[in-house]
Amino acid sequence: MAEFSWNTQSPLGRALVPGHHGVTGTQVGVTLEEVRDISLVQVMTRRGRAAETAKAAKKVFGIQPPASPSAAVGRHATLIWSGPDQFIAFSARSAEDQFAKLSEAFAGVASLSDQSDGRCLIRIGGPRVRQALAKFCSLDLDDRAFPPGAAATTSIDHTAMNIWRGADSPDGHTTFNMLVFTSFADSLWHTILDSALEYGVQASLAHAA
Amino acid sequence: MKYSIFSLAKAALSGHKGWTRAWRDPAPKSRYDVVIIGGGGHGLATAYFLAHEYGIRNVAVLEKGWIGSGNAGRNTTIIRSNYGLPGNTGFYELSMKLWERMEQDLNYNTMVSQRGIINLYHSDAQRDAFARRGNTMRINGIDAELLDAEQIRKELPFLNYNNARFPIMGGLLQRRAGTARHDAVVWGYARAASEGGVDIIQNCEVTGFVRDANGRVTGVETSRGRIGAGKVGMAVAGSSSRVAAMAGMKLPIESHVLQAFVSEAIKPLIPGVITFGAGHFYVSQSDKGGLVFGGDLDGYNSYAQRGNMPVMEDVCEGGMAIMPMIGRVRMLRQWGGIMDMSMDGTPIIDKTPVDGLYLNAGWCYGGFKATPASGLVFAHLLARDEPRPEAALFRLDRFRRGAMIDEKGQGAQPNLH
Amino acid sequence: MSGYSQSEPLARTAPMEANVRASVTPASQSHRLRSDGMIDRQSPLHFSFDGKAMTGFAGDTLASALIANGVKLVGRSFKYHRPRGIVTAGSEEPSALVEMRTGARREPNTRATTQELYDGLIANSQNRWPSLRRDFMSVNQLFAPIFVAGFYYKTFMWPAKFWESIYEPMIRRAAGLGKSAELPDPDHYDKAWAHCDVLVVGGGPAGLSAALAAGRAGSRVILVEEDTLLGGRLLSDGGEIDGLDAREWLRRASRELASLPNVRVMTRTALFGVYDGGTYAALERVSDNVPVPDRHQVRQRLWRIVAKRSVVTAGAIERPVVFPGNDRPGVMMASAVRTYVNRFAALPGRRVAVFTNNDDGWRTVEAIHRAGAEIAAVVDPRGEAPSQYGRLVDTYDLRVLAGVVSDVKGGVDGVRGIAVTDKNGRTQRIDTDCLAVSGGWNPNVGLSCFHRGKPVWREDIAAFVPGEAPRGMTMAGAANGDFSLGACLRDGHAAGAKAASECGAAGNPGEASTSEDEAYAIAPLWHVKGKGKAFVDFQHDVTASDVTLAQREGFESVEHLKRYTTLGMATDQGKTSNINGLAIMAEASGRTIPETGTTIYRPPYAPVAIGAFAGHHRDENFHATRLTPSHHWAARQGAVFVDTGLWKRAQWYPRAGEKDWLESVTREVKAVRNGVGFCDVSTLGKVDVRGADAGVFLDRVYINAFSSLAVGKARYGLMLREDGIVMDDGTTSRLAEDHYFLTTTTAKAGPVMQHLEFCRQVLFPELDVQLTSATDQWAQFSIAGPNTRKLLQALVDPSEDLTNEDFPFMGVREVKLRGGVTARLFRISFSGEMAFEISVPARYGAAMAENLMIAGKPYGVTPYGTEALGVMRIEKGHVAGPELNGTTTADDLGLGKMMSKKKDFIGRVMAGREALTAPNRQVVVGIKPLDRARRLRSGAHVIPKGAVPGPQTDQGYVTSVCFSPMLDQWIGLGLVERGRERIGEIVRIHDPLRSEDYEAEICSPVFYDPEGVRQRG
Amino acid sequence: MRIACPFCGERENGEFTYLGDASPKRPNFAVDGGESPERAEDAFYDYVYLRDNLAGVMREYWYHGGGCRSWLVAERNTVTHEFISVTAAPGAGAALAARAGE
Repeated sequence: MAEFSWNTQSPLGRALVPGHHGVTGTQVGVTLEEVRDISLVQVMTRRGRAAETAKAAKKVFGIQPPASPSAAVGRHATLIWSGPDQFIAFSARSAEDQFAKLSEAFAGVASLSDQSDGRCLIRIGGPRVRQALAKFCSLDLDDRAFPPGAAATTSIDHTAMNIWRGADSPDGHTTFNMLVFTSFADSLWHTILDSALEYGVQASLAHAA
Repeated sequence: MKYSIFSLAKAALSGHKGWTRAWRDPAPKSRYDVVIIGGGGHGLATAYFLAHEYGIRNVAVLEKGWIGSGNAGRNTTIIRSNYGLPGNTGFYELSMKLWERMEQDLNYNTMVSQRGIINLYHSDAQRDAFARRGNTMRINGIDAELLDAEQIRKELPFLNYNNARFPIMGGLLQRRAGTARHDAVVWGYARAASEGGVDIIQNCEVTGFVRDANGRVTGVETSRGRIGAGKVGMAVAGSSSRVAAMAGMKLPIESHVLQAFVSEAIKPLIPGVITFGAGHFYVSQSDKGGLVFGGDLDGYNSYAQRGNMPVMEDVCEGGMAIMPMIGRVRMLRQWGGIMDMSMDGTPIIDKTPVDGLYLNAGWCYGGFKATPASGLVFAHLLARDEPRPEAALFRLDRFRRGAMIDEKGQGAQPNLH
Repeated sequence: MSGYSQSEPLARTAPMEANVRASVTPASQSHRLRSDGMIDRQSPLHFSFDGKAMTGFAGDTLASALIANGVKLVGRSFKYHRPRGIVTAGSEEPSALVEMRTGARREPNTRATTQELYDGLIANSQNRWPSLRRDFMSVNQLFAPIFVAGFYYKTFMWPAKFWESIYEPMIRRAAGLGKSAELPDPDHYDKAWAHCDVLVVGGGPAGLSAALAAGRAGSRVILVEEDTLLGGRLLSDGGEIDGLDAREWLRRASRELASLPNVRVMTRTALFGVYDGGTYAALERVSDNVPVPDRHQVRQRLWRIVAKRSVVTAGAIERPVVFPGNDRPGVMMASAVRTYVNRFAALPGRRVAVFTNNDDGWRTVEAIHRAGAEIAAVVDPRGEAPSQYGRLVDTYDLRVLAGVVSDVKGGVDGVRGIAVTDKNGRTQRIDTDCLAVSGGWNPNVGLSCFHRGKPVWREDIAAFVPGEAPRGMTMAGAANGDFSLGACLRDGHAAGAKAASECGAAGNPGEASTSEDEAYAIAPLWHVKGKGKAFVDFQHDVTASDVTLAQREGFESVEHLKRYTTLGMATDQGKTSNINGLAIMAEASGRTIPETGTTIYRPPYAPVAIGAFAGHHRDENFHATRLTPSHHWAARQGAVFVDTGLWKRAQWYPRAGEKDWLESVTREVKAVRNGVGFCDVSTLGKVDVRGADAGVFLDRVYINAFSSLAVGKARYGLMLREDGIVMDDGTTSRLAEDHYFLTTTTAKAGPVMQHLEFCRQVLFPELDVQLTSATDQWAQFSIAGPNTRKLLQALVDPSEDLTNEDFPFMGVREVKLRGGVTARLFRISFSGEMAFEISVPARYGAAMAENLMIAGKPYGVTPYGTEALGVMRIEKGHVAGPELNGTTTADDLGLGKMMSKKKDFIGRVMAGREALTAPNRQVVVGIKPLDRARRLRSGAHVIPKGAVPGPQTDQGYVTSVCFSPMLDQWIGLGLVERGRERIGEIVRIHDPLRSEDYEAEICSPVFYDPEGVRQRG
Repeated sequence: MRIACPFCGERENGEFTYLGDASPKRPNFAVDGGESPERAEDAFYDYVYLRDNLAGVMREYWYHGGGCRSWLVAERNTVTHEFISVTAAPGAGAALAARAGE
């Protein structure tokens, strides 16, 4: 009987070439990183069950789900606002079936949908990150308008994207996390990379932890 | 005064002092047999045909601003008859035939230029849809040719065949299609109608309808006083709903803004009209040298005659996708026209439920190319109280009956037509 | 090259500083002053104009360099091909248009006055043949008496067929200006967003004051300036501010702005559009000052700037006076003369005459004298020098003439002299090589009018000033009609401070800078009548008599005037001509100027490259691309891909030796029908429908029932639009009581999702249902063919039972796969074969394809593409895109029976309308050519046998075709009038486009296995 | 054009899709208890096809598909393009809502 291996593949398997891109020399204005092995669960509150959903979230994650466009770090997961009465629970993929676990916790009060493979997480940072983002993101990402923890659902190349601002990098640079649709990821990676080439780009791979 | 090279030469001797008004500027009379609301191409053409084709000369055309100030002077001047559905096919071909004799009919050079239109296709499904349409045209006696990629390359060598996102697979060509000078069409009809006895009254806005005891329309209230009328015809595309509302009517029409663009003048670059099949971009080149181009509606109801950036960008992206050599050509002007978007993308030429009031509306983007035929069939309806065969399907009640004429198959969603 | 001798004039110029610098002034720069100017004499630049090598300096524009090189003739006019020179020093330039660069970078109609000089610049004059000096087309001037406004409307009508063949080609060749490149633009463009509280437009004294005030107050400020330097008129006219020399004040202001972190200054950036909601558009010239942009750098960048408030300090434009010969090379705006002299140290003439009707023109006198050139005369209809300039008359022993310039003598080498006529008609001739003209100033009202605000006439300055500006915009300084330096500084500061506080900035805006409020008086003068052509619109050759002719012919409305004469329609959009034109029209029609009114101001304020609007989205980046989970795997198999929407799908998998696509597709179909094959169908739209009312919800959006569907079962569903026409179809499965998994066609995934959300949020908000797109989450494959079960059994865990009993047709459930992955298995069939669809999380997509190959190896498993998929669906008579064309009803498709009578659903009522239920509608049937060798083609029409093709006999058309390997002939589906009643009838297939005409039989759309035994097998 | 999504804040109009007039209310398919299809067709004809097409302030549906996927009801002036208000459709989010328009 034939043996079957189930190697996983990233939608950026081809597009992402780790290393330096763009302007010659070592200048790095923008860092680009794909974060793999992620778990994403879309949680949508059922009609009239906002209170119960919040309660269930508190129980599982130790925090209230974000009521406004923001991302909150809870127990084992970051909860990212993704629309009215809905959020995405983002965590590192682990052995246990997070989706089953959460389905249980929210049974009857919220509708869940596993999006772990439906989205691709790209992290962008560096001293010139805002100039690069300004080319494909119409949001005002200024400190006052988009502080750490701010989140938004918006568009990139006419397709939906979830973006939230993470903690600044150790070297003090702003970082943004972008969730884009898996089937678009390869194409969008090039759009993002092209917009940053003039500043010098360091591309790399990371695994969610 | 007849226009010709001889009259020009003669006038030149007297320093062109001899020229008189192209159309008379009379004060409104108290009553006309027919009052046309709207001094655009359609209204003026209607008056022209009433006078010259149906012998009804006691006619007034009321224009709230200057004639041609609406869509007649805001379109991209394309004329074609490459439609695929019964109703449209015959009507637009009638129009094409009238374009072909317009200069001689009007003794005015409207620069009808039959340099052809090519609708590019980029997929088998699109090719099949064009094949169906092209065959419909041929069956109706209209010229049409289906070209493959190689033939397109011969006709339009400058298009992007190397790294296009949606490669060009071929196109549907109508050689008799082309462009005409939009303002000249307005002026030509105005001049000929005026010579036929029609009063063209500018700066005269209709503010209401005069109705008799039976509700019949017997005249209009205007900014220049009350004007009596045997019959009143509306040709106010862009404002149809507003005028109809004065008569208590609700129409299956929404007003949407369509932007158009023209580049700086450059030496001849594009032979005819080209439309991109995988994006929103169509283009032709005016005799002055400007690339005249456009794309899709902005998508929201509007009476503002101006649009916004997403559509400008979308249109230019389409342009760069198929002809990247225009990258350094500059956009000179951008403007917007208010489209009378009907619920199936097809016009309405019909009597209304209001006695004495006749409707010519819902032209979507088809208005300019339809100008002569629209005038002729509307004049016929006003003169005879029955539709000419070519317009028999453009009825107002077709939506209620389910007899829509929906070329794009988008249903009751005007901004998708 | 101008005829001036070199030594004589230069000797006149008293060197103000060490001549070491002068020594680097290359000889060709005969008209370069020895000192001063804001140019870097240490950096000489080489360039060529019409093939002639010249030099200039960093800081020059092409225009200033040409002037420094003594060049007067730079172009030919549009209609008469008259010689033209440089008129202005800014973006309003009507005449000095050149063709920049060469080859793929050739760029027509570039204004020499705004083009920065760079080393290696190549420019050529345009619209002339064979040469600029000897332009054959200038014979047009002989026909000038006939080529009046609108002459072409009156002729070229006979004979009719000559228009396309002779007249029009002639006109088209003559028209146009420069030549576009004929190769793809090799440069890149991009677009970016910027956000601020206060946007300041224009970096002159008013703009700088506004930016300083708003910046100090603490608001987020963006200042855009189209020029390479901040300063505006300060760069040309200097002056004293806060007791400092203007240039020193400018240095300090710039330094302060740079020090404010909340202020962003963008030079080389021209604001050209004002859109709704405080969105402004600007173009940044990133690399137009170098021969080729750096690698990874763009040529230009389009900015969309979102601002809460804007302060427009775009200045004013000096207007010409219309008089005979006013278009001769060497007739220049007075302010431009000052700019070239003071800013660029370039001397437009040695003996300059000034013609002004207002005080400002008099500034030119001093500039010319400081440059060591001579003032031939000052012509001012007002007769004497304004008091504040009285001193000049004696200091320079000026010749002041009360009168007007009534003629200009000169040719391709420019002005030689002018005729001055006084009010008594006495005329005298003055020798001069440059005439500096000032007809007054027109505030730059354009931006304030883009939302249809009407400008307002101000008698005291004889100009239009902004009326109602777009929301959030205020105008200040010269743009608002306040011309004095003092007023600009004051108004700018006030406007900036106000805008900042309106945006909630509480900081201290500081004090406004101060300067003198020099007087500005004007005696309006529009048109000097006389012999010879007097130009209103230089570029379009519109003369004063064209305007009066238009009036005579009834084109009195300004819009008619514009359209009939083309006044103001040239590349300068009439910046220097519109007001003069309507002033002349006003006079001719006996109306006042405000009565005559202005034409509509339209964006862009200055022309913008089409490439900039496209940015990154061109060529293959026109639209984003979607890839299926098995894309790279399929590519490795050598698949040919097809675009379906944004997706790339495997169309077929050619094998070595196959001569064409048909052979490959036929092989794939046979392999499926006789064995087993698989196809990636991940592109189908997938929607998680969850919630207590999920079933009821689906009952309302589908014409058939879903609340009754058992858990673990799938059902084919059809959706209508509210107008009763079919919108989309697909299979939807019930995975749990409160969970349905809905699929849509690839094409309609987006629109259907939007429609479902509309139903959920707007039409049926009372239902508890939640929707999530799961399209990208799942890799889904269709596995079809008699050996499908065998293949699957090798793949699934031994504990899984796939027999008919345990997994019947239309059954759905999760299964474990060998190797520990869980999949969803759907027993549905599009091909009509025994088939399953299997889906796994997208990350396993490639692995799934590989494993299907392994598991199916013993059965000769064959991957197949969308073509084979299409063949099999046609053989089975399944409708798809070509039949769901937005005009067909459920009944047209043969699916009328699915319509539930028990419930409401979207489209139910409208579907019942008479014309949609008429017996003579075109319905789906099968079509088989009688000649089995005949290829059937989509788009061919159906005509009754023996009938003559025509509107009356056109009864339908072929929608989908394929070569059926099973029937061994071409077959198709079609929409045919009364089709179902005509099964067996022989009809005529009419395809004039492809010159084909043959007979075919109308048959059942189900060509293959009509009983559906195989899929249940 | 900028649209203030009540959930996301102000966004550029490229993120939104327009549907049209929000005033017409979907009739019940059995307006008359199913007695006469004619009357139901009249009611739906009005709902699907007839528009006031106001020149001035109108209520209209916008879909924030490029954002939070909420359907919105905006009051906008069709002559000036100015938005007067933007609110969420009754069924956006998880709010318990009565049928639209009731």
